[in-house]
Amino acid sequence: MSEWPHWLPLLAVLPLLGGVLTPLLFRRRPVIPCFWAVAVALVTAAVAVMLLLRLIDSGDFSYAVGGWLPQYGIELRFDQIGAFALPASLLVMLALVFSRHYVARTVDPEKISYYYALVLINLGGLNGFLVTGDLFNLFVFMEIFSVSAYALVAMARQPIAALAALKYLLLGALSSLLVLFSVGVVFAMTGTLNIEDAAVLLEGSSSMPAGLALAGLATGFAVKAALFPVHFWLPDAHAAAPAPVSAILSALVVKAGVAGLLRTLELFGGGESLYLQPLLSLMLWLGALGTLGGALMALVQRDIKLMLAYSTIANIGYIFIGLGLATTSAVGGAMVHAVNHAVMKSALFLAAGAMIHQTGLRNIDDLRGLGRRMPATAFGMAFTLVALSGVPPMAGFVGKWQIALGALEAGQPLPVAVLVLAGLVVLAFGVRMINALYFRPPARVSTVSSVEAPVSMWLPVLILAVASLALGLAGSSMLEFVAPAVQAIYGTPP
Amino acid sequence: MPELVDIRPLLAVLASLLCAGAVFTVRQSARWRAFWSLAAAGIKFALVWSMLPGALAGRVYVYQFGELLPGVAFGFRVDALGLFFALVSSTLWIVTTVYALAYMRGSHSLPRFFGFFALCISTTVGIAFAENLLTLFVFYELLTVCTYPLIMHNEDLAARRAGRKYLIYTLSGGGLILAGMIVLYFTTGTLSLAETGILEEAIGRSWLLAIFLLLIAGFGVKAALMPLHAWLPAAMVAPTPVSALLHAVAVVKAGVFGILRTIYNVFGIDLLRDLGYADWLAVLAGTVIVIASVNALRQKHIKARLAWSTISQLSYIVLAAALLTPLAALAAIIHIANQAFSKITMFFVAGAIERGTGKKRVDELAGVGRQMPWTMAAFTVASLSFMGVPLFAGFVTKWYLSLGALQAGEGIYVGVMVISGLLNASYWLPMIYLAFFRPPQTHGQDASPKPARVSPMMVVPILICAAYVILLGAGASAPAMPFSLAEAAVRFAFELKVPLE
Amino acid sequence: MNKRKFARVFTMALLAALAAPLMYGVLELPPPGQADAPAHSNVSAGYIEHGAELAGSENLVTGVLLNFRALDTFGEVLVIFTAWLAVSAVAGKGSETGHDSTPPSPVVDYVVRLLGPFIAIFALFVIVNGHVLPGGGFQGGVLLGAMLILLSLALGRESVADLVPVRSWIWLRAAGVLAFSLVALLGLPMTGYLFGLPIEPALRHALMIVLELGIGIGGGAVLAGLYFAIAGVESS
Amino acid sequence: MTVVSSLASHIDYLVAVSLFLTGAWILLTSGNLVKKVIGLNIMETSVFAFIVTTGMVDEGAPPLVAAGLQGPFASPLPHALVLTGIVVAVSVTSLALVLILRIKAELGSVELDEIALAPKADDSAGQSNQRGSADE
Amino acid sequence: MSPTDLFDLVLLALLLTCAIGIARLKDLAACAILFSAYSFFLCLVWAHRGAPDVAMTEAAVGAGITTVLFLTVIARVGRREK
Repeated sequence: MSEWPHWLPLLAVLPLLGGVLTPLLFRRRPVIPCFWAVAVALVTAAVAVMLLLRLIDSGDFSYAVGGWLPQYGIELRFDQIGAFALPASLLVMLALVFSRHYVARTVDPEKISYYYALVLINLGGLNGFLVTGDLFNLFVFMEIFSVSAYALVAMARQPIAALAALKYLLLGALSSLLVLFSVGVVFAMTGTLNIEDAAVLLEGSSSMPAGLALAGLATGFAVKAALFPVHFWLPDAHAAAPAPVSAILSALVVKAGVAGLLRTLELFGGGESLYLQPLLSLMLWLGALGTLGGALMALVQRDIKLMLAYSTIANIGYIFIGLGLATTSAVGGAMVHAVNHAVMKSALFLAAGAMIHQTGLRNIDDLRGLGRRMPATAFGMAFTLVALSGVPPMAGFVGKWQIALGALEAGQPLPVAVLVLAGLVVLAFGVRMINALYFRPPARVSTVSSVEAPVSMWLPVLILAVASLALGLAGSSMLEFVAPAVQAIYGTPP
Repeated sequence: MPELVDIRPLLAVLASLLCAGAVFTVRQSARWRAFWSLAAAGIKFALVWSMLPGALAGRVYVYQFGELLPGVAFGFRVDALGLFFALVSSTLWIVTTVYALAYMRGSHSLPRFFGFFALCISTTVGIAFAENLLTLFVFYELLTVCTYPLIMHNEDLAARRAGRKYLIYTLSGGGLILAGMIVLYFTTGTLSLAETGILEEAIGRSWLLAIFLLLIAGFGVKAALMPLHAWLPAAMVAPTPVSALLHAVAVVKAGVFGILRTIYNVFGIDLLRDLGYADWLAVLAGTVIVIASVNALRQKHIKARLAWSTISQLSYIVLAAALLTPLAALAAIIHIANQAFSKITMFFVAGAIERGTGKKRVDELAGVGRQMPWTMAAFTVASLSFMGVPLFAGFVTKWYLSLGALQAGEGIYVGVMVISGLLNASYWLPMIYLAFFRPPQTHGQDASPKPARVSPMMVVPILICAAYVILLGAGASAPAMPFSLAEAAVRFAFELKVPLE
Repeated sequence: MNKRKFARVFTMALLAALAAPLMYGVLELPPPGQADAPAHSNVSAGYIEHGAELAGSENLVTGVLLNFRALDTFGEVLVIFTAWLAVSAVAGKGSETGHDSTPPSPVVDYVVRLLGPFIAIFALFVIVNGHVLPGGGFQGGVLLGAMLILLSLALGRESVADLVPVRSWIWLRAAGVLAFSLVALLGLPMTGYLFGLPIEPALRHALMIVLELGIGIGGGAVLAGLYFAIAGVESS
Repeated sequence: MTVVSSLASHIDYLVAVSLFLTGAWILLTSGNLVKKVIGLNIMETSVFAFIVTTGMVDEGAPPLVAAGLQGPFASPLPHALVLTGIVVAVSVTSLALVLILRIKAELGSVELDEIALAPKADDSAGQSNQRGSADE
Repeated sequence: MSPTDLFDLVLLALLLTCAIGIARLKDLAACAILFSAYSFFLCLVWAHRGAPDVAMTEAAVGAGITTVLFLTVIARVGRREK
């Protein structure tokens, strides 16, 4: 069953087609599209499971679209990076369940089917991006999930949304252009677009154009991933978007940038290229700055969604520290943290969305006393905040531990201090939130009168909260799982 | 030393965990809440004690499951030291729970309170039974998380201040421990607590110093080792049972226990002797003993005075451990029990006085002795123990500590013992004098105040603890508080084959 | 304003710093136009050698688009449909109907009515001959879209919106995606691969025509729809 | 080869790069959102020009390999890529434009330094309009 | 230098001129028109470079549809840049 080769293209095609069909089939009725979308996401997740099974028992495998030889046609490859499609599909599924009641109030009725269509297309673009082995195809799928993401941000009601979306769009388009330009350079140098081929042809090449392409790709994907100096589009976009969309953006779309960066490193073959070492150390230090800066900015926010958005920047910082350290444990930790952070941050955004949806307030100090009014949601948020701050054995801990260990292996103790410090800051704003929820009297009338969100909202939050504990316990097996990818991308460490 | 796989350590942790879940869910019925809380304490008590005979016979119970990190299992291992700690805490837990049920009657959000109360003991036993440093750290951090809602229980400004201070201190401490662990794992590749020392000279002085500083400072925060103590006096705003929990049973003891583990199991006696870091630690502890006592002398608030006395008493343990001689180590371990019982008695008394007469300050104590004779009698017992009067628990500590100091050739610390004994006397005796031999300052009317009525559920625990204090002092090797277990722990740490004396 | 000036100086410095490596980088690329550069010798050579008979299209661009890199084209059709979804999800109401400010002058009216059919026919011609002549789905599609926009500029949007029933516009816009999905799935039984086109020329040609028509109609309809949506947004 | 000759032979690349930089200049410095989008389009077309150039051959025929025609042929691959790219570009542009219209409708202006005040105005944090435009 | 190269050079020069003009002009409508011209020259370049398909598309999209969209929007948001 899991040997059937065609699961791989279907991983991307199914959600895309499902998304396109959504507005065609369900024009007027608002509820059915939700069920349809959830079903499609579930099927996609099942497909991802099939692929995962095959990956586990027989390593990487590829699929020649249309049956053409890899470099003439387009080759899809499924490896440990592509396996991110499984958490992606599941998270999108939960976000869709959450949307059922949420969008009813935030999106006007005849646009609702468009909303679900865009979410599914976004998922399809992500999956395709994760599994493609072709440079230009990478760009195409990137555009698919980017365009849908811009639109989803703009679908929020508040007036700032359009501006945030436009800012996101301009930056995103700029980064896509950098990527496309670099793809052109690579093509001019090698005459192929297949990543594996190009990697062989670029082996150890340290010519000027190679450096140019590397820089272009790295910068482009760094913008998509909101690495520190080019992060400024993120807070507004993630705070303005509808909550389920914020969850998807922070959990998945940003991570796509990380995946793209890994593909870039793969393309330029481990440590051989002359330009790679500077790039890695740059990633390390920018990541460190982003970690501290993001955490501190999160600490001073009053708007809960802005707080979460800045904490996303901090966590991206973690991940880049790990990638920049380039030791086996650090990179593995970074990859695992990408998944764990996806789960935790989507739980937090969904919980925040449920609170905003029930109370109409988004200021942390206004949300006081919700712990008793919305027990399930508040518990989910508190629990996940503790997990996010890296209290063992929960999900936030594994990545931090591995990255710090890798820092020592790389002989750089400073990142350890950064990580520990940032963990404390994260805990600080977590505690601020928890205090507001549980240990303070309500500050607003609307919180006193508010009640628990519908089950379709708090259940996803709780599921994700539990997952953020389970993933922490599964840490070492996840590290085992990603190890081959680390080997493949960075080569065997000295 | 024969190791045998046994599920009881796991059960001991899980039991109160599950009961805690039950407590959280019981929203209305106080009776069921009481039942589950007591069940949590009772089951754990039974399980822990059931392991005592085996441990005395030299067996070590281990239970491991899944890897938490590559190469670091998540597992339990019941050795003498850990079991000793577990015995103390689980024994005190029952009395504390009984006391708390009476003390907290009619307070708000009780499910939360007793739920986290039960979680705390679960995590404490987890710390005691941790098989490696990471497992210990897991429960250590969880303990912090679980005590936070208890300190914040009153939900007023003072509580929030105290809570914030507590979190900032303990979490920073946790951060230090984490960093220390990472360095330790990086240098040695293991975090096991099963041997007498996993580090050796070869890995380089700077690493060793870094590990020592990070771990000692990290655990020192919860052990309220000056200058990292400031959270402890602040936390006295919490309800009395919580103070008891913080001061006697769980939190500070977890810190001290961590320090003992660091000295005996991470570094090991021999390595520390060569390195000589412990001497500095001893000097620090000695000074803290004196300074804290002086501070206690200056406090007007009963609980504040108790808090400062705690700080000084904890340094006894640190000092004793830092002396690195067998008899001192013995003192260190048994003082875990002595301090716990004496101090919890005092906190119970303070709480009882507060509930019974509403008095909180030292100078209000006049006449209380006549209102609540039994309670004050217990208080007297405890304070005598702290002064180090023979036949009371504290004396045993001081005796072995002095012997250990002489063993180490550090006679000065005997002097420290004497001084601190005098200081203790000078701040406990006046309170007793006030309570018994001074008439209550009456505001004109009724000369003879009616005896304050305090629920027997509060008085009985007090008397039990007082009795224990005497028991520990009079018959140190009493069956219920196995001196021999501490001896076993010491023999393991120092790899001695012969008994101590 | 002061900040604006600073921003300009900063940007200028940034771009200047960017310019040098960019220029050097491209200067070290193999000079354009050399037939032996890797860009020509590697994959492209293969296309030019065997592309025509493998893909069944003398116009290699069409061959690459429909056969070799069919997945790209599918994604691209999806991007433009997504763009329409996005635009009409973001835009206010009245994207299909609504009035233009320009009143149609008789001359324009006449010319456009005269021109329209010819453009449409030319577009169709471009679409269906994409495999032999320059042109193909996109090229014809954009022509179609341009024609529709031209019509609606001159005759008002209703007259264009009424060309087909309002409910079926969306099906036209999805035509590209649907045609592509259909062919992709047919490829599974016929060639054993998704997006595979069968070998026998007649069937392959038919399917390619289906694809081209889908892409063309979908593209045209979407481009027109984009214009409608943008022209329909009230800027109160 | 000498600098001059290499400059001459790479003139197309150089022009593409200069167009790219010009577009970037417009995108980054102009305060008007529509102008920014125009700049973005110039950048996009410059990249397309670059890619098409990689596929061109001197005296090359278009990649139409009918029976009669003889090589050398331009490489078809870049053309296919650019076709896709153009359609992606128009999609992004139209989305950007519709967003601009909504901004105009909701915030009343398409000039950044005027918008910077608007969303913050209701935020009671009166003078925090620095942030709004600092992003540019 | 052969006439075709000269033709290319002139076109490239025109492209740069249009781009710089757009950068300097304050009138958005004029910018849009210039952009249309820019696209037209670009499509000439491509037609001349053996890329008729791309040229055709660019002519219709760049010079045609995109410009129309720009003009429509500019008509609504005002043609002056501050």
